[in-house]
Amino acid sequence: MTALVPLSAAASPDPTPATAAMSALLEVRNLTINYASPRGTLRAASDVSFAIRPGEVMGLVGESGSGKSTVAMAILDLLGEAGRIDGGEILFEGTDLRRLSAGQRRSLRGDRIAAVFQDPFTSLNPALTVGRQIAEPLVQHKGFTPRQAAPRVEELLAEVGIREPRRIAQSYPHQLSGGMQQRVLIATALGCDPKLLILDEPTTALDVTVEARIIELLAGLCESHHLSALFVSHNLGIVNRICNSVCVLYGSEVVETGRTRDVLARPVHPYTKGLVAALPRITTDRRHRLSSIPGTVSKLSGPPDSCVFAPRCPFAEETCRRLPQALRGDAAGNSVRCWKAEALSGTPWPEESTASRPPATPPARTAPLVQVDALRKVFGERRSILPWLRRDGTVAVDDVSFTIQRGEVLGVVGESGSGKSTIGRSLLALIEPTAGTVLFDGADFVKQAKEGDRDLRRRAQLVFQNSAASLNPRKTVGAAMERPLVLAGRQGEAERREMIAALLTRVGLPAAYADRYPHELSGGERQRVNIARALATDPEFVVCDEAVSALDVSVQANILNLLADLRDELGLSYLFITHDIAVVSHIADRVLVVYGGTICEEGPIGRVLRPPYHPYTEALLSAVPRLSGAEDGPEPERILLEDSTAPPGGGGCAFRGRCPRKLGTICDERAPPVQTATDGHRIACHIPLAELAERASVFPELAALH
Amino acid sequence: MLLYTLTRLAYLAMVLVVMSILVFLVTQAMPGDVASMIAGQFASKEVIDAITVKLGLDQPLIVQYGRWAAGILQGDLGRSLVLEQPVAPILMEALSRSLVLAVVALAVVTVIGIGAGVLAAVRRGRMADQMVSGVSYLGIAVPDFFWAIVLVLIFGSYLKWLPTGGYAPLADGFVPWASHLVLPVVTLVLMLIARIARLTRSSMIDVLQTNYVKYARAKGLPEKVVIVRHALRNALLPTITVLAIDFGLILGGVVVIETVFSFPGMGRLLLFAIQRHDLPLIQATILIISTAYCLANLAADLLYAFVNPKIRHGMGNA
Amino acid sequence: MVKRLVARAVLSAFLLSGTALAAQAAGTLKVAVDSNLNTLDPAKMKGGQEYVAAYLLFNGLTAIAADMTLKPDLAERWEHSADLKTWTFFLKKGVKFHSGREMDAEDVLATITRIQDKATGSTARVNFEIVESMKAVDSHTVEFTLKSPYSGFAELFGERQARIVPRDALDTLASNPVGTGPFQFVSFAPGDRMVVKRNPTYFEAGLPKLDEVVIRILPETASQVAALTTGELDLAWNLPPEAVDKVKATSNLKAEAVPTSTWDGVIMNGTTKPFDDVRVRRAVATALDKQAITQIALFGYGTPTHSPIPPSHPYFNKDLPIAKGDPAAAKKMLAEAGYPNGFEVTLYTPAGRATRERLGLAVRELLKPAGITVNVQRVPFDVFLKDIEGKAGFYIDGFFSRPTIDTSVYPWYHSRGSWNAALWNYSNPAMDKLLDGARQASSEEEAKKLYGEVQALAVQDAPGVIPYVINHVNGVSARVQGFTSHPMMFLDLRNVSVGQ
Amino acid sequence: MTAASPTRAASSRSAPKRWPTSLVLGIALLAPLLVVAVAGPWLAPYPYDEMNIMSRLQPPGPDFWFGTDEYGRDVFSRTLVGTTNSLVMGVAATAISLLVGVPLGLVAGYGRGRTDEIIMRCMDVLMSFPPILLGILVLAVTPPALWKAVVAIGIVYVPQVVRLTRAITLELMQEEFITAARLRGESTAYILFHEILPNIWPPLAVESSLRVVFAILLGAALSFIGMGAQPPSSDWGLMISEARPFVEQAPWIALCPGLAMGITVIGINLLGDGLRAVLDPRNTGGH
Repeated sequence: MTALVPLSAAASPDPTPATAAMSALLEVRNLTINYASPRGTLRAASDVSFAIRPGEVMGLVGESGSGKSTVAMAILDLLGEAGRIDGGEILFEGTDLRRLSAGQRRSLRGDRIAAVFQDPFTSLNPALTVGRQIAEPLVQHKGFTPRQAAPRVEELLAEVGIREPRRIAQSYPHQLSGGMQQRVLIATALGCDPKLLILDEPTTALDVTVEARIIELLAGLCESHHLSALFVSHNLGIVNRICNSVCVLYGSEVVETGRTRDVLARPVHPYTKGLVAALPRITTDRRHRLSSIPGTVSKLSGPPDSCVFAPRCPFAEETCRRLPQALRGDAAGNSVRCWKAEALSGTPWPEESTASRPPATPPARTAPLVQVDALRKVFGERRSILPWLRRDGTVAVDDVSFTIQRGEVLGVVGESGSGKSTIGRSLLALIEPTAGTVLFDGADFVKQAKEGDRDLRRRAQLVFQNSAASLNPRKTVGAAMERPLVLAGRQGEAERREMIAALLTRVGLPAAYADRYPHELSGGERQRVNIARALATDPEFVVCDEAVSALDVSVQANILNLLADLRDELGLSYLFITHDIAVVSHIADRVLVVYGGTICEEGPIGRVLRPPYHPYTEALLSAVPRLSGAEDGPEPERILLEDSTAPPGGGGCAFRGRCPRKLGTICDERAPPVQTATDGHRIACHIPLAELAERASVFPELAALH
Repeated sequence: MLLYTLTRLAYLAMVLVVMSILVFLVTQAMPGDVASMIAGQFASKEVIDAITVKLGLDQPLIVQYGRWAAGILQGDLGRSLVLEQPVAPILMEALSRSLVLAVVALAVVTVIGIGAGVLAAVRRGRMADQMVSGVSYLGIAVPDFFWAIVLVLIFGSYLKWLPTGGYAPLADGFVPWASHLVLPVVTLVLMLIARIARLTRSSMIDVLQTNYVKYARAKGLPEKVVIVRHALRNALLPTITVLAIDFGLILGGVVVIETVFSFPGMGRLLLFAIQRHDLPLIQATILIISTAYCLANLAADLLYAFVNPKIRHGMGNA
Repeated sequence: MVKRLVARAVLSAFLLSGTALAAQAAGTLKVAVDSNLNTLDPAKMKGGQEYVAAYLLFNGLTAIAADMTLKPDLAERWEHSADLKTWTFFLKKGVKFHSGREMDAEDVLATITRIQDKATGSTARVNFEIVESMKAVDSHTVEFTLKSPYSGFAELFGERQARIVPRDALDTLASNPVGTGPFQFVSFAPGDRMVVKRNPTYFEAGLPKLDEVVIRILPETASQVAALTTGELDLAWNLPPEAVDKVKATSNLKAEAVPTSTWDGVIMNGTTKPFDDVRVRRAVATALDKQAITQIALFGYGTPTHSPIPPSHPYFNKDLPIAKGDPAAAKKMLAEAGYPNGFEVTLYTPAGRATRERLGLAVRELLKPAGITVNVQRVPFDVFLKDIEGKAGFYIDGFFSRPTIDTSVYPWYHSRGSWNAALWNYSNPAMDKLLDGARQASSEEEAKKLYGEVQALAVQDAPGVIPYVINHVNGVSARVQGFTSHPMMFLDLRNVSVGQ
Repeated sequence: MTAASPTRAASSRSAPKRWPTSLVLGIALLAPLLVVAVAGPWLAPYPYDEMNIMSRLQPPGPDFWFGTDEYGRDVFSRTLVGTTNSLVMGVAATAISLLVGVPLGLVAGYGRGRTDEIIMRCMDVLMSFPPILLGILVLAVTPPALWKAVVAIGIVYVPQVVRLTRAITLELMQEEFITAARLRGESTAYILFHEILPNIWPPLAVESSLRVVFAILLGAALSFIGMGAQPPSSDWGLMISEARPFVEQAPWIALCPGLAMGITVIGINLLGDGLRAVLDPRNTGGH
């Protein structure tokens, strides 16, 4: 790494960057955006600069509140009324968009600069057919009549991999799956042959197997159309997969930018280091403590007067807290906003102490704590005197059996609609199973809970995904935590207060938080409160239902560490429900892979990650975006599934509709047999084990570990 | 959509049956009785008894109800005791006049109310918005009958531009017909428009903040297209519902406005029936009013379903 | 499309002035009445606005003229036996119903039989209870035999309900009335309007002059007056007193007023406490200032009086004082009756009769100084009929003009009078004797003397307070010619025409 | 969760909340009305039912600030005293709707299934009558009186309250904190009254303010057609109704109660809008 020169200082007077700008398709220079809010001006972007060359895909990376979407919206001139650009330039093909009239900017939008938004479902107008919505830019910018646009719309739909373009064009958004909807948005964006795509978290709302397909599609399109793109994302794995260069935002500022390979493999800025380190990886030892970034993003009001990351930076010094930092670039085109960058080069993000962590011990083979047998749940069954209203309902969970030992963490992995949450809630008798039994410590949980057995309730708890919704907004943290104690028979108020304080401390929160209301806490803090509340009853078993999914990477690492600590110290058992295979591989002892309400594969995590795979597991694992690259070796071939469709129901394998290795009618007609490999590793598939075992490992790097 | 309609119709039928029983019982419970009302002042007991027997009022309630319900099912709404005429034509005439009032008033309300609401939403927080909310406050602040009186005073008594009461059939010519409608319509519009404008405004504001509107802008569509094609289309859903319900309300008679303007619609017919204690007329009128109201509600839901492709294409069930 | 239509409607309505609105076929008179016509069957009519229809469509055997004298109508002439018990009516020949059939004696018999039938529920039934038997002497002669002598029998045929109807169309009268009257029925839309057109075969030659009459139901006085001013209406029947000043003040309008014998009364039921004590009743009567009441209730459009015999009538007893309101004296009387501190009582008024409601409030106010606390309660008219009249102790009631003095007094004050028991339950043998005597009075002088005593006794016993008789006022456009208000509140349009 | 979204940023407890203008205005309008409602009879220059036949239909002047009516009664005094009537009518009727509607809505939303079905079908029947018709029906059964009008109006608006309560309850039932409560083994009563009810109040308060307005207007309408307050009481609707025949000669008789009603309704509406802004920041407008 060579000497860094301040980039922004040299920007305008020096003609060299200007010529660089000429070659850039989009150049954002010193962009500053503020939001007016009832409590003063908030910074959303300060002094943000980056450039995208033709054909380049740049990732704009950051956690919530970093300002990445604001920048994207500013380029599209869609900031809304509260947001205001207070400085800087947005040059598109050398023209400052801010100097154009609103009308001129509008005529660029959808034509030369097209966009794809995060949530395809809400981005499509529910009242119009998708064909009409795709045609709109064509009619607007290219002078097509709606009739002329029709064949072009079908062409576009075909190009984004939609099989029946004519039928789909006449559909309404709600009739399409999430993946299809996103394809429709992409088709819309491609319509006018844009130069630049603004992709705002285009896959965040999608399941991982669908995400993989969309990313593949986007990568292909950028390649074939020689498109430039600004890819806004919080997911480093995806950015790594698709972006040539990356720009990391933190607290409204660009902290590091450069070629993706460089930045993600050898991060220079402390924040980037922390972010990369905090990412749970399939390959890391599950007993290994995740690195995490302490603290939360500070409030961004007024102009920056110090390094924004300083309060959370383990390398921070007095200087960091006094002076704002400037972005400095090197010869390779990478730049970083940290004056200590050179000094820290090669210094890794500090490891969390693992001293207290006992070695992984296999759970004792005693009577299981939880025993689920032939669980079945049918939703939406309706009886009615009106014959046409009678409905059979949909099977959410079909014949699921498993056990959980004391002190064991059982992961449940699946995509949306797999029935994983239903399993979790049936276990706690929040949902009454249609059939099957749940034994908790030998007792029939559903029956006991119905009869109001509070002790059983006490011993099994739940941590929710939505940290905000799981706390009553009208109750203080203390009040929320007090109820379980009251119910548990803790009469003394002082005693309860003490216990609450202890619990809060236990989950790493100040005891004074007891007096706060949920909305005064950050997401991570609320999740800690949720955990503390679950712990208040001194449970033995906790269901974690996507407990870390809504959190930013750095916070997620914190919570995962906390959960792991609690397991080790209190001997808790978890049912850990998640869609994120990396998270589950980090924390779980055993894993259930569920699809369409049935278990496809079950086994110790180390087994499930290695062949033989159930075809679904294989696809799921291969779809996981990773920070591979130099560190992890070459990326293996991906297995891409069809867009998700509703499980076909009836007899046969639930996965048969999307299975790339479907054998034939046998899969349609007969439920797959459960084949046992080794060590309680079971796979439900018609394909013989031996044949399944022939497949290469999705994670060749794992082979080296064991 | 068909199943949805069928379901709603079945529910409507059930509601109507229960309602008819309720109406029958309630009207039976009214004080005063028909026979003495017919017999008039100072009638002797035998006279009243004679009338009671003649009208079958001495029979058990269940029999009376059965007879009444059976008649209705055969399209016979009964005979008015006071007017001594079949109820149906009287009702139909009043209903047709109320229908005229409803159609004209709602046409005006729809155009102006939605327009004002959209304007206010698009210019949120600015002059136009303030003006719309100011005017709509005025509209809802004082009761309709107060407006009616003020209008009568201004246009009838002082300016003498318009007739202040009654109804002229279209056969009298277009001008008399229309001129008799102006004041009741204006009053109704004043009463209804505030709600429509405010509702349109608030749902428009909600819709303008949706992702699909943002995405429509990202496509570079002109603001007019964004507002009309993308926002208004969806924002109108709740407004349509309210409009349809209002339609049912007017159809069922706006008692107060009809009173002030001597408008011979359903509302005054009902009041007349109640005052004369004309049970068959009361029962039939209430039944028709409520049915009209229920149908308007049903129409609102169906319209909602129809405009909303999510329900139209399958997903909707009751 | 609808929008454009509406826009045009609104526009033209604003552009057009009232006169343009009034452009209508000549010879059409547009009349407003204040309330719906309940029935078009004359036997069943009860309200003034219905009688309006009755006099347009039907005739009686006799008619009460504007000067209160009895005139022949369908009967050419009549005669009675010396004992006043047998009455013979000779019908005009060639009078045709609107259906084209000639009216004859059988129709008269059918009409009266129908009125006598209890199931018909006619309020005129009591009048004809006196009839012992009747028969058709020939096709145009009817003979009635009475149970007792009755000098006023011919006047009964001028009564509102005693309209002669065709015997072959009795069942459809309510919806399609057929009569002999100057106008024939065209259409009726309840709550809205009734339309009648000229009867070309009307028996009075050259009459009526109008081609068409439209009776519109406009309950709002303000609307009526406004419509009169703009020319949309030609005549507003029976204007409420509060609107009279406005009509008078308008240049192209006339207020045609005439005193009537229609009265309102404060009824004190003699079978209820404390009104079973005549001193209490007298105290109430003494406390009420009739002039003030006339002002409050009628805005002065009435005449203070003391009994149902109107001040305009020759039999009116001018010597009786009309109470000026003396609370002190009233208080003293109450003290004598054992109510030194007064008492509290509920006064019921029928809802929807503004004049009577105002009368009630005036009574409440005027009795206050006498120590009587009155709570006014308004009840719907049907409830009033069922639960109040004749049953409650203290209430406001009122009655239309009757064609004869006897029918105006006898039913109320005679202890066996048909309406006595359903009103104030008054019974005084002296009164009975006077009334019976008056029925058989051989001369006008005798009748006048006897009725004078009746009035004095009525005031003295005070079964109720009759504060005033009402003036009947019609608001009439200047274009209307040949119209006079009738003291019986009939609407006689035979000689009316509309100018330009 | 991407860009800083300050509109949704959690408001800190320590940061002083600015009262919305509408709330301030609403309170400013309603406070004097409340005083009048309580102290009306003492503030009024004349007794509300004192007749002065010599000065009937007097125009506004020094003796009678808003003139006199057809009985010579002081319009201003009557309007003042009528305030109590109107406010009590609005508030009491709303209270009845809430007392009946909220528990029903809670039970329907919480119980779901059959209970819900039965309750909602009953509400459907009630809702199949237009409000004023229902009011008229109730009042036609018994002789009209003010308190009956209040009850009638209360009943008329029960379905709306039930629907709203049920909708919010159903929504809340999806919330995870309710799940958390069930998980703790809380009793149904505790969940209804300690977890759900506190979250229902804000939208219900906003709704109630609207209900009060509707109740006042409906009450006035019923009085106007003679089925509510009875003379000589000084209910505003009744006053306007009684003023009709004289409105040309003496418009002030109708004007004063009309104005009073306007102020009341606007005041409560503003209050409602203000409450909405304070309690329910997501909502943007009214209906």
